Amino acid sequence: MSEWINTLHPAWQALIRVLLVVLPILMLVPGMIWWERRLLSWMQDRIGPNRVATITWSKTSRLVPGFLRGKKTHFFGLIQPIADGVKLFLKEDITPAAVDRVVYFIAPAVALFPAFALGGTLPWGPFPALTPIADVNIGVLYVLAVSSLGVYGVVLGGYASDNKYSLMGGLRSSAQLISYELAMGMSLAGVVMATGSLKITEMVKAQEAPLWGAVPTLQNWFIFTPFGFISAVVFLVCMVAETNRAPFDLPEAENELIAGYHTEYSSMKFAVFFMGEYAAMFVFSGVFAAVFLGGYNLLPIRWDETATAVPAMAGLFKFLGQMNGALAGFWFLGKCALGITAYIWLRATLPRLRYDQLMSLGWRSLLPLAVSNLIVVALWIVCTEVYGASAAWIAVVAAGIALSVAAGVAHRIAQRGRPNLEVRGVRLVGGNPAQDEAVVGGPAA
Amino acid sequence: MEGVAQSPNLLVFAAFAGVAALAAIGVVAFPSALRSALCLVINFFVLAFLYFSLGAELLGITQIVVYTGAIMVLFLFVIMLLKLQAPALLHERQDFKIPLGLAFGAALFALIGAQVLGPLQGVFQMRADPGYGAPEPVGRALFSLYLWPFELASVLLLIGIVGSILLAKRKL
Amino acid sequence: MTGVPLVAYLALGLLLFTLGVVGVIVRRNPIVVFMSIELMLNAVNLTFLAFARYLPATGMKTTRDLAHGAMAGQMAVILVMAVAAAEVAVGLGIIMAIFRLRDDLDIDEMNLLKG
Amino acid sequence: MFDFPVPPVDWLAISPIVIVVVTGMLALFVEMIRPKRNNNGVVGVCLLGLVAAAWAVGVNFGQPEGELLAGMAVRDRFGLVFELLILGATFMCLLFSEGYLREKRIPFGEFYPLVLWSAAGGMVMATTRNLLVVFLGIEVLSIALYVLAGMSRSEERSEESALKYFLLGAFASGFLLYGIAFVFGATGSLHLGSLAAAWTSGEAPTRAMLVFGLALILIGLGFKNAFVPFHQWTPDVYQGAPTNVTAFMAAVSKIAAIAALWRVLEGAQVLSVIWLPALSAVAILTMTVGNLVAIVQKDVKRILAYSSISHAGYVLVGVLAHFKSPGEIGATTVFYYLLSYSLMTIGAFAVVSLAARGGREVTGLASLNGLWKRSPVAAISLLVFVISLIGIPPTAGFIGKFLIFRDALQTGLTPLAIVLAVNSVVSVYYYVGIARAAFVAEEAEEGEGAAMNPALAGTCALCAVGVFAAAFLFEPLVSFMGLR
Repeated sequence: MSEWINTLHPAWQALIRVLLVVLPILMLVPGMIWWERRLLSWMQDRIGPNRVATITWSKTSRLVPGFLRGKKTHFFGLIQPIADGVKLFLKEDITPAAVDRVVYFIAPAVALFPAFALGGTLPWGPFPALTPIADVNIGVLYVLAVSSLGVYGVVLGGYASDNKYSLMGGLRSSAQLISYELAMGMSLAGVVMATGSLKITEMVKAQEAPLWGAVPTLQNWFIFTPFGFISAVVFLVCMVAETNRAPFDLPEAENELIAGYHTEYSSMKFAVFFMGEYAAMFVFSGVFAAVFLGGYNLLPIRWDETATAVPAMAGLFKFLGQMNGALAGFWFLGKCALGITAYIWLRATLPRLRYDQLMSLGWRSLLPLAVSNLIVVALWIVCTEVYGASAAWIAVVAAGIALSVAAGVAHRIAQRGRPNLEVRGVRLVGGNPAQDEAVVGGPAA
Repeated sequence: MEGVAQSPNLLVFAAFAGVAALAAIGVVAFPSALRSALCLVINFFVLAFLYFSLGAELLGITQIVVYTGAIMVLFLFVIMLLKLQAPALLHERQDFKIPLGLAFGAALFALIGAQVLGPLQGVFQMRADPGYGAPEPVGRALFSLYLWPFELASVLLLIGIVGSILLAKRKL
Repeated sequence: MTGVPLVAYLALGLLLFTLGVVGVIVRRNPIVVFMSIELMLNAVNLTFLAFARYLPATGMKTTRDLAHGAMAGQMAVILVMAVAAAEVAVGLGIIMAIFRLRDDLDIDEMNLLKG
Repeated sequence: MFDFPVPPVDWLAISPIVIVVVTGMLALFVEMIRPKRNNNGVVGVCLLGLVAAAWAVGVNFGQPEGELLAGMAVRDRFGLVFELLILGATFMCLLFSEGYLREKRIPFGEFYPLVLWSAAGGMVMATTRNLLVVFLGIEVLSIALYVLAGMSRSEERSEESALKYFLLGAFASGFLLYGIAFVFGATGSLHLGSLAAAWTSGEAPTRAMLVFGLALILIGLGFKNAFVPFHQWTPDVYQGAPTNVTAFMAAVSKIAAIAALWRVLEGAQVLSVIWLPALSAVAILTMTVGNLVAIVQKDVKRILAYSSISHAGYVLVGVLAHFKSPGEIGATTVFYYLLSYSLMTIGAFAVVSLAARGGREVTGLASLNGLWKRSPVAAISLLVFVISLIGIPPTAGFIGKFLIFRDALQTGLTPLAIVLAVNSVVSVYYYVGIARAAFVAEEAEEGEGAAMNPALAGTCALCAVGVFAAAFLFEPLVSFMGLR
């Protein structure tokens, strides 16, 4: 249905595709901000922004229908983000005197870049001519590569600001992002092995296979498979950490670091940081949806097979299948919204981690979990290919037991002679211990 | 320069190569360590595109993941740690070694350029198969013919892990 | 990219390599010296890949030889990257360790070891 | 087209290296669950692993020779014998390490796995003809050594030496790699075996690339071997690193580097008209500079460092003699010289390691004063090592030097032979200085060194006995090794 685009000049094609990526993300950012504020306020049992975009209809105008005259119509504060934007635009743009000017100026742009570069790989539907704009052979690696660039915005902002709090935020962020990237890559590697391709579109296609290879009417979304589920959990945690969102928002922990790396930023430069964060959230949700949640399919149902299985309602199912294909972009958008909602939910629910807890979670829990998962998936694939499914079950169960025993032993050894985690302070840098603990936050407050 | 007119590719290459060269000069010339690091990031990033232009797509993306995504972040991390404690260290003075180094570099460049690269001027044909850099063939080669070096690299990384812990852990 | 001669890539590689060497010679901050070394390694990687794609080696007539030759260059690059990663981990560890001891990082000032 | 068949893995051939690496990992686990009192368990595991690896090498002696693992590794007599040499040297270094590390207050259990992995890197270098694998071997060997050199974290000298070693080492690997890249460009392969064919094909660009690439590779290897003028790092690093690490560096790193040099030159035999004169000049420079500078040194470790530089020059003469006429001269001379050299050097450094006490270590010449009173075993072994290092009969050092001298004369490298002889005479001066310091009666003013411990005494005795044994059992040893 989208083949018409192939008839255009290549430059026009490219332009259309790029706009298809950039515009939705840009336009969605205000919506996301509004949704976050409303949802948070609802979860926290308060009102939230509801004033902007309240229309008070004139009592006298004849243009207004009678039943509206003198009434107020509430739009749940929908225009609030635009008001915010206007405010940020008009604010005074302060550049502190001691900053490293060049770096200070490019940092927000660098922060915004990865989200848009990633947006190009999101598959918005089964329309190969139109989307994704770059169906590269190396899709997942591209995601990892570009998302790893996200750290630069934070680090540069922190460095250039000439402010210890900013610097500290940058430091924490670089450590955090490097740590969680590993587990993220490992969790994706399992999916890559299951799919046999690095392309994201191939991953979506692989998820349209029968569930567990056994149920022909259902789709095999990776989140429904045991290994895929573990990968999905690891990926979910890592993607929250990679976007610096609560409960991993240590780089901008306001009770410790004021506002972290963007303390010294104001006006539009701050807004760009802000936009970058939300765009990254959106894009990561999209990647999660594509890789684990079946991409642009609304429901994990294989409509054609269901139609043949239930001949009585074949027509209905066929129609639903067509709808599923035609409106794929909307379903994908819906899944992204779901991801964003999960982000907000996490923010409303979980308290911020301490620095040592963050590192401990990343290195001691997520990475071993992801690596074990990877090993088990590899075993599973090799055994099914070489010896058949029954041997694979035996091998995987054995490997699972062995890995958990190993994990237990390692945990016991690691914990031996170690004081309770809760009373340990963190020292990020050398020098005077007492002073450093005061700076970094030290023992849990 | 009739080649330029014939081939827009050469222009694209020249643009990339120019950026890479400027960034490399920046690495050497900026007195501030952070500026040097940023120039190096740009250089690595552009090199990744040059790898793409050579058809080595997997290596290009690995370049971004490994160099810009991990190695340079580690460099920045250390630079920031130093800035936190002794900012003055990151700005260095200049001294007599500069003309010496430049002369040596110019000599090296001229010598190799004339003697080794000169005779290669006529080579335009890319003889390797265009798909040689796709993930699949690279993976196959890595896990078959190059299994032994691959395992050695794993030992190397193990040494890196144990070694950096031995050097940097606060208490052993 | 067709139309670009091999020598263009090699010249860029040589330029980067030379700049790396110059950096190692003229700079005093070990971090920057180390970065210059990374620049050298990347110049080498570019050279490897250029050779792998163009394969100027004579005596490679069959496609099998070409495929093996092209792959050898790529393998070298992958393994150099692994080496660079391990080197960075260890090297920055050493730099931090020395900084903890003396609050100074000038290479020219490091003269404890003298005969 | 891109179908790469999985080559059969000959586990037996790579078993020595695999055993050493796995022993390192096991040692790491043992270190994790050991009682915190001492590292004896770790040391025991490592020594056992080395013995097992040596046994595996022995099993390989009877196997057919040839290329393995798709040409990445090679099994031949030369490689096996060098593996044995590396294993033996590592064994000796590990033997006396524990007491020294305790005295120096750096009893880190991670030391042992790192040494093992480093040795594995050396073994890889000795058993391959693939340039990429040579490079990886060098890096495995060196990166572990960078860490080990900086292991004494509270000591500025140690960290400084680690930084110097690291920066110069990485710099040299850059050159080595650039050279490999050009050889790859000329031959289309990373295997040294394809070098000769590319050279004889005779095209001008190919030849230019080959010469240039080989030059850069030799510069990189020259750094590893500490040939003059790439030797500047050696004295500083040898002095600053912990003494047991220095012993390991002086012995294993040099053996492996010579083996790699041997492999490269073997592949580049057709170009020998070009590199033979250059390397001869390097050999003369190395011997002369090493000995002359050693005379003015005041620190024992620095003296031994320059001595090791000059010994590298002697070995290079042996190597060149072989490649001047490979049909006539075998690898026996080089192997035998390296064997005697590692015995003497490790022994000498073991004696020097007595200077560490209570976390401090002073290694000036005066620190040896009174050694005769404190520990007669150490003093006598030091005397033996010095005699052998000078090259006085009936020690292994004498026979080694004599063999090289003979080979050089036989193949017409007369200038090198003469320089070697003159340098041996020059070296008497500073070697005697070491021996005299040990037998001076009065105590060292910096406070006395550590007490002797059994492992150290055992190492000294083993090395001292080995120096004589290698001399008296020359014939059986050589015939057992089976080198030409």
